[in-house]
Amino acid sequence: MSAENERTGDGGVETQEEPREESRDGGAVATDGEHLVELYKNMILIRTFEEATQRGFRQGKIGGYLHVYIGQEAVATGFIDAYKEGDRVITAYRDHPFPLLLGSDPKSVMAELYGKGTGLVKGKGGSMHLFDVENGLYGGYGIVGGHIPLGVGFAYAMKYQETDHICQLYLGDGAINNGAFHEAANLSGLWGRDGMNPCLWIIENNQYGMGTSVARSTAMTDLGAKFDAYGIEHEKVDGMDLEAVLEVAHRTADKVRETGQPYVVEALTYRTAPHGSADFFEKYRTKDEVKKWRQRDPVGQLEHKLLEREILDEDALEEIRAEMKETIDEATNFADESEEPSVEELYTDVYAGEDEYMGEE
Amino acid sequence: MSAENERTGDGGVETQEEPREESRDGGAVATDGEHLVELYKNMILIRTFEEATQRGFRQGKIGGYLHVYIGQEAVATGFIDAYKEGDRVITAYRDHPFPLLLGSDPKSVMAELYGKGTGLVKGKGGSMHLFDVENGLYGGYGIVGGHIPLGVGFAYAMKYQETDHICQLYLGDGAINNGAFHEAANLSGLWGRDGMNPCLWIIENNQYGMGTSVARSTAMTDLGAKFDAYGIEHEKVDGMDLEAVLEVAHRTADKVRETGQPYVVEALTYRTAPHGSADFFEKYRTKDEVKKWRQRDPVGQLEHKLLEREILDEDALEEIRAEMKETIDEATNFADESEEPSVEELYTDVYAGEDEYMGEE
Amino acid sequence: MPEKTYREALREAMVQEMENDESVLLMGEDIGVYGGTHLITDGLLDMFGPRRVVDTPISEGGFTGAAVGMAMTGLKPIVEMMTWNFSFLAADQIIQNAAKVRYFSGGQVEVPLVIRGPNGGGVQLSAQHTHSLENMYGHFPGLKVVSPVTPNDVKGMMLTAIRDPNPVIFLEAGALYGTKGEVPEGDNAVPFGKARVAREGDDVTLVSYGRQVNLCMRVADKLEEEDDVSAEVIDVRSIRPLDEETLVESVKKTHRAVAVQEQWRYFGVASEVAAIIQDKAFDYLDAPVERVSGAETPAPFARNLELAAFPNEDMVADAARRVLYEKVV
Amino acid sequence: MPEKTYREALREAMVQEMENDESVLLMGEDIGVYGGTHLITDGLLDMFGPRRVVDTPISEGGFTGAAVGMAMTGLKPIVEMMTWNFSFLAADQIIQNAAKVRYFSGGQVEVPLVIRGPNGGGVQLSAQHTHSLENMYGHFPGLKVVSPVTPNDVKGMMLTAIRDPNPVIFLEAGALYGTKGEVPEGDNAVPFGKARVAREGDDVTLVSYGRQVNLCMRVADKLEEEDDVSAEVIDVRSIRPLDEETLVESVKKTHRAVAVQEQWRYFGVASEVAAIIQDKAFDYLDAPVERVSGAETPAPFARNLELAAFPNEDMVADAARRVLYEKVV
Ligand SMILES: Cc1ncc(C[n+]2csc(CCOP(=O)(O)OP(=O)(O)O)c2C)c(N)n1
Ligand SMILES: Cc1ncc(C[n+]2csc(CCOP(=O)(O)OP(=O)(O)O)c2C)c(N)n1
Ligand SMILES: [Mg+2]
Ligand SMILES: [Mg+2]
Repeated sequence: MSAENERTGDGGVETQEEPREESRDGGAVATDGEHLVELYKNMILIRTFEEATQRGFRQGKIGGYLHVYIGQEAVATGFIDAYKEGDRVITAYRDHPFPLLLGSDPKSVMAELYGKGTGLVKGKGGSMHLFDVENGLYGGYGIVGGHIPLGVGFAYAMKYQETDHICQLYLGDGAINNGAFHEAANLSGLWGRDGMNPCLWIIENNQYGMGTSVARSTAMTDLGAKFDAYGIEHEKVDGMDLEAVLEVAHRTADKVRETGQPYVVEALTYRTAPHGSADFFEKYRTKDEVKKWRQRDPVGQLEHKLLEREILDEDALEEIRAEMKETIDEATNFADESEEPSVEELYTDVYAGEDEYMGEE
Repeated sequence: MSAENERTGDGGVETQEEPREESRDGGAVATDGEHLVELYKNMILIRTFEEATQRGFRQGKIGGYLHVYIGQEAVATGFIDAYKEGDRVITAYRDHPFPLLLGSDPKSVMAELYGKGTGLVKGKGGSMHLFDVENGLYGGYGIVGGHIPLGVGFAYAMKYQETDHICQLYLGDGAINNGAFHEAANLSGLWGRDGMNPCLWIIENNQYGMGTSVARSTAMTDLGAKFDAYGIEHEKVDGMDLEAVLEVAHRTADKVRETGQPYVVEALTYRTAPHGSADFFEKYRTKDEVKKWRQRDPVGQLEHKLLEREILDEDALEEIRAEMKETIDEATNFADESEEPSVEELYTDVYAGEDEYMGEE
Repeated sequence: MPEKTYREALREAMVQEMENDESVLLMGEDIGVYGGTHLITDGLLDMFGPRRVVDTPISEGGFTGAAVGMAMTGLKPIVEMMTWNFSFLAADQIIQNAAKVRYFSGGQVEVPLVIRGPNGGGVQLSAQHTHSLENMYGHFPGLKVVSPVTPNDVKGMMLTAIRDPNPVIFLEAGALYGTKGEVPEGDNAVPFGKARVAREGDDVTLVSYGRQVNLCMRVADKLEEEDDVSAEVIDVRSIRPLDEETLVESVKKTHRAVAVQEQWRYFGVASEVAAIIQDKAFDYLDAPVERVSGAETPAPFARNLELAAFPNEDMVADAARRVLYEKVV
Repeated sequence: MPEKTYREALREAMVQEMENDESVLLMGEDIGVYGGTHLITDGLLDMFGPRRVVDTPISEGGFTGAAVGMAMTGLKPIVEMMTWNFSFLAADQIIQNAAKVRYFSGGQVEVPLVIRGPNGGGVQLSAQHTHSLENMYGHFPGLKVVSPVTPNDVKGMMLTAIRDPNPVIFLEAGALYGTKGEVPEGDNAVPFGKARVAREGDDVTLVSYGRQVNLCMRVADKLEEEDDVSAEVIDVRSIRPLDEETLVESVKKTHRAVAVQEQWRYFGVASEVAAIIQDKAFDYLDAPVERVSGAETPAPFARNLELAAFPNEDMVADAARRVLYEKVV
């Protein structure tokens, strides 16, 4: 289902189109410059993908809900760089970047959004439910906060099985107000005391849950500090700055892996796109605010660095953009041309085991 | 349903048998000594009541679950002393002291436990669901943590209605791990910012939720400090020392009333009795531990003070005990002799309004 | 009579009661500043201010429970469940507190609470966002449960819901917010416990609720045209209390019934309908009551699968033909 | 065959599978140090240690969700819901994640999870602590739901549940933990989806599950003695999948059925049973399927009210007499 891909020892991943050997050499972290270029490609891949999904939605080719990651790319890109094979990643419905970064074929990801049988989950889940278990992606969930306990369970189980894998558990600022967060964070802290919870909590604090700002959803707005209640250490990072995220991601992933204890990173970021496909008016924020944050756009910032440090020039950037555009165009065409799932698929995957489907047709 | 009772302006309450005028004079706080004697009577009333319920349970006269308050009396006694007419009290299933302190007739309270039609809620709720709305008791709930959002709602509504009443919201240490706690505490903090949540949170930290100690249920064991996550101020009090509770109770109730903002008191206490009627073995704690805490028994401590300060002598104490025993014996006899509810009561109180009962018989 | 959308009619009822009664207030996620995900409450924050139009954090259990507390204090909260799919998080508050506190307090309190929001599927929201929860909530005594499908009914039943001193589970036909219908100005309160005969007929009774009523209306046309069969269509609309009489009277006339639901077959509303009809109209029934239900799978995303997962005209028409002992091709 | 209590049989199944399979672990409130509120897990902490017998905080949603995550990782968690009344707090995890994640992941994961605990009333626990949730959970595809009543079945169905790669809702007859019955040593795995004919008979079929099966057995005796009527008693025991065939075959023989449930009438298991029977045995039915259910009220506390709230022998016997067109006095 997912693309063939190379993965180097340090756990960085790459999409099919970009063989990893170019930028890394078996296990050792590549030079900063090369690494940044590689991650820049990833960010452009995501951004281009998201823009294509917005077009697909407007064209009526993507149904249901659609939540894009535009503005937040540095967070997933940085943290997934610290992913190692066997680790698990779990997130909510704003999930498109994760399979792309973990090595799924962009074609299947786009096909899933188009509701096609060639999709990542056979067209059964759609935008909110991307899974690529082979590549470590354990979903894609639609109930705000509902996935959090699962991630804590993964972490326990991976230790129970005596592995040194960790779980990367992503959650939004809005999800923190849900009781499931509280119960799961408490379990994570509790089990972590015995080294039984290698869970790296990544708060994607994009400052709004739909139209409600953090300040209007809680009287205590330091989200990382909420983990004090569970005995879990935390820190913050500028989620618009890929290099900052990268440093924190590797350091904290290592720490969690070594200790078996949870750790929290609150990444301050911003979704410059609307919340979802039905967020037409954005009455909850000003155009100025969005503009201000666009100036801190993670892609723009990274481009600036690459140019400034003379790692790439404008042409090289343009080349990468073109390359990614081609990849995504291919993915979009593939999605467009793929067949819908066969109707029999309606009844598969309801149950595992002998009685694959149970009920009346 | 509830006994006639006197209530002085400062909100102290008294059971039927003890006319308030003796100990207080219209509004002003009575002398310490008199006040303490009055509260001592309350504590003995509760203690004697609970011991009678344990006998009733062993005799098979009380069915269902039974959770007694033995060891924790100073907490409810102190805080209910700060109750003012119009305030609301809400708690979980360990609720017997509340109606007794708020002025319900001990007879109806006991009759409720006996499942009689003369009970506080007509025999429909039993031990876990005591209500006496006229006297401010809004229940008595059986789902750990489930009542907490209701209390926060009371507080909002009382401000919406432009009153200066407050809600006393009691919860156990175990309840804090429930998501309902988290969501409600966050709402309380949020609404409190606008003075819309006069809710006095009282944590009855008796150190165990059933057989699970605080340390085994959360990695961060400072329960009051958990409210930092919601922007709610908090403090601790020795819940075995009535005088300490009393001071905190009046001060914090006043504060909440004035500000419309929530406040938290964590009362450190101990249930020397088993968790409930099915807690036979108490494997989760040692006899020594219980013994150590019995030495800090709130009733014993208060007796000691009363004697030491020569407010009462042994005979006077004995007299009070006898008096309370008589009250409770009467209540027990009343409960025993009362009739079960009429079977028609099965179908009343399901719905309010015209279609009082809806369904098929 | 003026034509209004389902959305407008629903909103009108709430505005009307908020204007009449200070104790009515709204709560929910993004109902104020954002304007409401489904734009039901758009503008109401400006009209009534933030004490009466309360934006909440994403805490379904917490704010639903708080609303129960408010209702016990004499307010009449209307809680928006952004979609009913999120109500599992509030199930404890709804089932254990709202439904029962009157009973276990021996009648000392009332809970005049409305919980409303879109229910049902049909717009590719897939497994976690597609549920029809009539039966789940309808099972619990203490709750009232309604499921209006016309703009008239959504207004009239919302008026009734707000005035009802009991907790009302108000399940809106989420896919139909934009559909139009006649709605009288003023007070068109529709009583609970009365089914609506959406179309009269003699040969077979089609029973349903929510957006499946529209399907049944189309099937009735089809049966008339293609089979010369006169179908009666009953819109249950009030799930608890359930109007057994209207169902039974209809079947006494037609002798045949098909119960149609979007929700899953087992323990659904159609099972109850079948159980009631066979019980109370046994001697009148000329064929078993057939049920047409959603596919026995979580809701799929792909459009073709989703269409296959819900009842369609052919399925219902064929079921009607079977109970009429017509040949089904 | 050795006689064992329901409690012992249940525990034996868990111990057996824990010994066979390292991936089986237990989680729940007070199952370890305390010994289990109902003493089902007493001693297991000593046998298997704290990694496999995990005492949890009072966080039903959190630990159930964590168990879903563990199951998705290849463990086989058995979660104790101290009583099913608390499961509303875990409803989102059970219904939205456990039941559906296999589907919405396109079959990429399995959820071999058992959630078990006492269900049903009868010991004066009153409104918030008395529920029978067979229909609620049985409605959702992706779950399996069972409700064993004999010691043999509780062991055999627990073995099956643990081995099943799907989430199983295991509803124990909480009032019967101390009752005895024959239980074979070793592996007596009882398949899901097969009802049990608890007593054969010819004149009327009594259908039930959980502790109401015992009631039906007593009624069958009574009918035999007092009316010379031979009643067949069917223990549904597997709620999802539901064994329609055994029900239908029985009614084809007896031509009459009474469905008995402790739970509320509307949208309950008995409604489904009636709907199925009238559908699949229509031409064999000589009388409507009657339903005997719990009173349509939250559970009361007082013993006399509680007794009146649940089906009793007379109610069931009279229903049987009615479907037999006997005079009911
Ligand atoms: C339990 C629940 N309530 C409400 C929703 C509707 N909803 C979808 S996304 C969203 C906002 C979530 O905000 P946040 O967690 O900050 O994530 P973000 O969208 O900002 O990435 C809401 C309220 C939902 N899916 N689940
Ligand atoms: C949601 C829920 N889970 C479990 C229970 C069973 N239970 C009853 S009391 C109790 C312990 C509660 O502890 P705490 O909140 O500390 O109150 P305490 O009994 O110590 O007063 C438990 C687990 C319940 N009633 N509700
Ligand atoms: Mg956000
Ligand atoms: Mg406690």
